[in-house]
Amino acid sequence: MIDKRFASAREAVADIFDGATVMIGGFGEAGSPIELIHALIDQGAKGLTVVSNNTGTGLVGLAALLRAERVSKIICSFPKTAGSTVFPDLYRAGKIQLELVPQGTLAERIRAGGAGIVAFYTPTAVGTPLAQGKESRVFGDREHVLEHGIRADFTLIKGRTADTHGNVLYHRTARNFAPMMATAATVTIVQAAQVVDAGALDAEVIVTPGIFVDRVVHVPAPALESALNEAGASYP
Amino acid sequence: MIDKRFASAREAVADIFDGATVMIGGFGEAGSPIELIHALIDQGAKGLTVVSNNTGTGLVGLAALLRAERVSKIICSFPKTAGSTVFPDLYRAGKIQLELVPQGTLAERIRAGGAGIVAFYTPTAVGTPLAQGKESRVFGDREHVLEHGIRADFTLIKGRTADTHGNVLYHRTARNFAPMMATAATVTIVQAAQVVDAGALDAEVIVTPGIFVDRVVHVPAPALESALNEAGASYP
Amino acid sequence: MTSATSIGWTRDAIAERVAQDIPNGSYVNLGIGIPELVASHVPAGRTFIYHTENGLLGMGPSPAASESDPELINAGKRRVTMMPGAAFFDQATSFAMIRGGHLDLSVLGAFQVAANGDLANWSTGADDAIPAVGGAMDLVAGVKRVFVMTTHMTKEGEPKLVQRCTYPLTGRAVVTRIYSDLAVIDVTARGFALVELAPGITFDFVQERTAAPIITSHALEARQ
Amino acid sequence: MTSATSIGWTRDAIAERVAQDIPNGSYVNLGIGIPELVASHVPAGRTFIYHTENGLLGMGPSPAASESDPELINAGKRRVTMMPGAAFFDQATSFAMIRGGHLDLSVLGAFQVAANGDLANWSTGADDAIPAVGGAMDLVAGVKRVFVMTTHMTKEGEPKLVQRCTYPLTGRAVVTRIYSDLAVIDVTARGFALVELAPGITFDFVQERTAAPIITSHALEARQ
Repeated sequence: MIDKRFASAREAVADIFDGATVMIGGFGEAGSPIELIHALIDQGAKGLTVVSNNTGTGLVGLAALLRAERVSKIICSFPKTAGSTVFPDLYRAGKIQLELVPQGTLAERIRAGGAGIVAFYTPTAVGTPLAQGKESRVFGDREHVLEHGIRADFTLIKGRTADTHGNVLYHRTARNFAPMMATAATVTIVQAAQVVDAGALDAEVIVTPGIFVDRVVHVPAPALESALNEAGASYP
Repeated sequence: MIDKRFASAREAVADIFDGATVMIGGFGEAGSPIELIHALIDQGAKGLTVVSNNTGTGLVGLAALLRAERVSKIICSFPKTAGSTVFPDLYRAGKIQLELVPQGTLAERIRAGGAGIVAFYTPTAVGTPLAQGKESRVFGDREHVLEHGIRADFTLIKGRTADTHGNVLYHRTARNFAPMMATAATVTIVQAAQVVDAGALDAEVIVTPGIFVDRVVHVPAPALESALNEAGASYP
Repeated sequence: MTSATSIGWTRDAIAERVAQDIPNGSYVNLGIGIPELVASHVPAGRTFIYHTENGLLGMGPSPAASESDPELINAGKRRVTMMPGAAFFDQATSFAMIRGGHLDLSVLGAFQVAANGDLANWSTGADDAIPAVGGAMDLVAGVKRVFVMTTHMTKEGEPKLVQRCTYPLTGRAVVTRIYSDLAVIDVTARGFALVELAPGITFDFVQERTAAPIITSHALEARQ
Repeated sequence: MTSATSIGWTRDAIAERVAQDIPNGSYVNLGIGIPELVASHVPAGRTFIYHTENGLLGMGPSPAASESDPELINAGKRRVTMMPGAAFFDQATSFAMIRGGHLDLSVLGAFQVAANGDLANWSTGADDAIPAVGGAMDLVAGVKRVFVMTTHMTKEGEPKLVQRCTYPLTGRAVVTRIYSDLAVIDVTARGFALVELAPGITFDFVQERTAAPIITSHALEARQ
C-alpha cells in the first residue's frame, strides 16, 4: 500500500529548512502553487534560494514570500511581470540576489538536474551578457555555452489531478515548469485540485509519473493570483 | 488547411536517399514500424546509417532491411535479441558497422539532437570500454563522459493514433524511442493505426506534438514481428 | 508608432506585410506587442500554427468572456484560446521546439538591429532596470528565421537600425529581415539591403533614418 | 544455479532474501533472468513498484492469454501486465528516472563483481561475441543502490566474486550488496564483508569459493 497524501499544506512543507533551495512551478499565475507557498510563509523558513520563472504579482503567493524577506536568491528568467513591485523594490534595495537565466536554458537546466545530466552545451545566449564568465566551446562552426544542471531540496507545484501514487495531470498552460521541477528535487510536493486512488488515471496520459512525487496535498479550490489581487488581498 | 497525410507508405518514404541516416522506432517488436520499413526495402535506398535500439528478429521488418544489405552502419544499444540472426551474421562477416551505445545514452543523444543540445556530460559508461576514446571530465567528485546529440535525415515511427496535423499518441510500451526520434530528423514519418482530423484529440494528452511530424500514413492493421515470424514470413 | 507618424505603413499594414511572407502551414512564434498583430492579417487560404513558449502549440485569439481561463495564457501572460489540433506540453519540450530548429519563424520586436543581424531587444542596460530576458535569447538562437517588426526609429527619434548595437545583445547575427513602418530590409552578408519601400517613402528618406548603409541592388532579387 | 547445486540457497530462497531487504514503497528495477524472481517473494504488507526501462512504471506479472499484448512488454521483451497507478513514458524519461537517481534499487545479475564494487555483467569480451549492452550501464551509474543476485561461482566452477574484474566493466564501484546461493556479502571500503551465510554453509566454504578476502567483523553490524 502506497499513499503519498499529506493531510494539509502545512504538514507537507513542515521540514523545509533555512537555506533550502526550493523550486516553485508556474508561469505567471498559471500553475503557481499558492496554497503551498502560503504554507511556506506560515512555516517560517528563511534564507531560501528559489527557482521560479517569475517573481509573482501583488502581495500574495510568490510575491508575498519575497516580501516576507525569506528568499535570499532567486534563479529566474523574467522577474518583472506587470503588477510585480515586490521583487523590483527588494532588488533595487540590494536585499535579494538574482541569477538571470534564459527561459529555455532554465527549463533545460532543471530537466538536466532531474535526469542526471550534470552539464550541457547550448547555443542560447552566446555573445550576450548572460554568457559572460561561462565556458564556451565551438562545435561544428557554432559557439555553444556550457550550462549546468540544477537540483533543489524541495519542489512545490500545482496539478489538476493527482493519484495516491503521486501521478500528476496538469491543466493547460499551468503545466509549464512543473514536470521538470518534479524531477529535480529531493522532495517534490504537489497540490492538486482533485486527488484520486491509484488506478483511476489512464496510464497513457500521465504527465508526471509518481516516482518523481513524494507528497500530495488536496487543495480542492486553489486561489488564483489575479483574483486575489483584484480583491486587494495580501498574505499573510 | 494543414494535412500531413500521405496516401501510402511507398509515397511517404520515396525520397529517402542513398547514404541517409534513418532513425527507426521500436524496442523489440513494440513500436517497430514494419510497413514503413518494408516500403523502404521496396524503395531501394542503400548505404543507410540506421539508429535503432535493436536489430530485428526473423526475416521481416528491420532484420529484413539489414538482410537486404541496405544498411552500412547501425547505432544501437542491444543488437542481439533472441531470434536475431541476420545482424550477427552480417556483423561477423564484417558487412556492417556497429556503434554500440548504452540505451539511456542513446535515448538522451537522440533527445539532445532534437532539442538543439549539441552535447552533454553523463556518468553512464565511465570506466567501461564504451567510454574509451571519449572526452571525460570530473564535475564535483564524479567523472562524466561527453556525449553528442544525434540527428537524422529521416525518422520512421509507429503510432496508435495520429491527426492530420501530425499529433501522435502511442500504444503502451510501443512508445519507447518514438517521441525523441520524431524530434531529431529532418523528415519524420509516422504510420498510425488510426488517423483522425485535427481537433479530435484532447490537447492535454498528445505525446508528440504535430510540429515534430512531417508525414502521416494510415496503416490500419499493422503487422507484428512475432506474428510474422511465427507464420514463417520473410520480406520481400 | 505614435499617431503623429502618419507617413509610411501603419502597425496593421506592417503586420499585413509580414504575413504575406509566411508560407502556409508555418509554425510561428509571435513576440509580445506589435508582432501579435500578424495573427490578424493571415492571407486567405493560409493557416499558420502559433507556438507560445509557455507551453501551447495551436494558440488561438483572445477568448470570449465565457471561455476565459486564467491558466490558458500566452507568453505575455494574456488569456488566449486554442485551435483544433492544439497540444499542451512542458517548458523543456517547448524550448526543444525552439532550440531544436522546429519553428519556422519568430517575429520579434527590437530596440536595435545591427547591419550584421545582431539583435538587442531585452534590455536597455539602464542601471536601474530590472533585468528580465524570458525566452528571447532561446528564440533567436533556435528558430529557423527571425523577423523583426518595429518602428524605424525610437520615440526619441533615434535610429533602431544601426551599424553596431549599443544595447546588450539578445543574439549575434540572428535577424533575417526587418519590417518597419518605412521599409522592408534584409540583413545580408553585405549589410542592410532594401527589399521594399512603404508607399510614398523614398530610399533617401529611409537611409537618413538608418545608422548604417542600405544597399539597394538586393531589392529586385529579394522581391522575386 | 544448476540442480546439482543442492547446498545453499535455491534461486527462490535468494530472491526471498533479497526481497526482505527492500523497504515498502521502493521503486525497483529487476534485471532480466534470476533477479525477476524477486517479484514472486514480496513480504506481506509491502508494495514495490517495478520499473522496466523500456517505458513502464508499475509493471505487473505475466499476463493471462486473454490480456496478452505484444506491445506491453518488459526490458527482456517478454509480455507483462500493468498495476493500478502505472504510467507509460518514453525512453528519455525512463532513463531520466534511472540516471537521475529516482529508482531506489536495481537488482542485477553478474559475470563478475570485484571487491571494490566494480561490476561486469554485459560482455565476456569473447572475440566472436556480438556486443550488446542495453540499459545495464545506465542502471549501475544512476540507481541509488545496486544489488547483485548471482550464483557464487560460474558453471565452470570459477569464482564470480573477484579481486579485480577481468571481463569488460559495466560500471566502476557500483555494487552495494551481493546475494549468492552461499551468502549475503556487502561491498565496503575494506572490500567484501560477510552479512549472512546460507543455512549449512560455513564462512571457510564461502571464502574458498571467493577470489578476494572476505571480512567478517562487518556481519553483526550489517544485520542490525
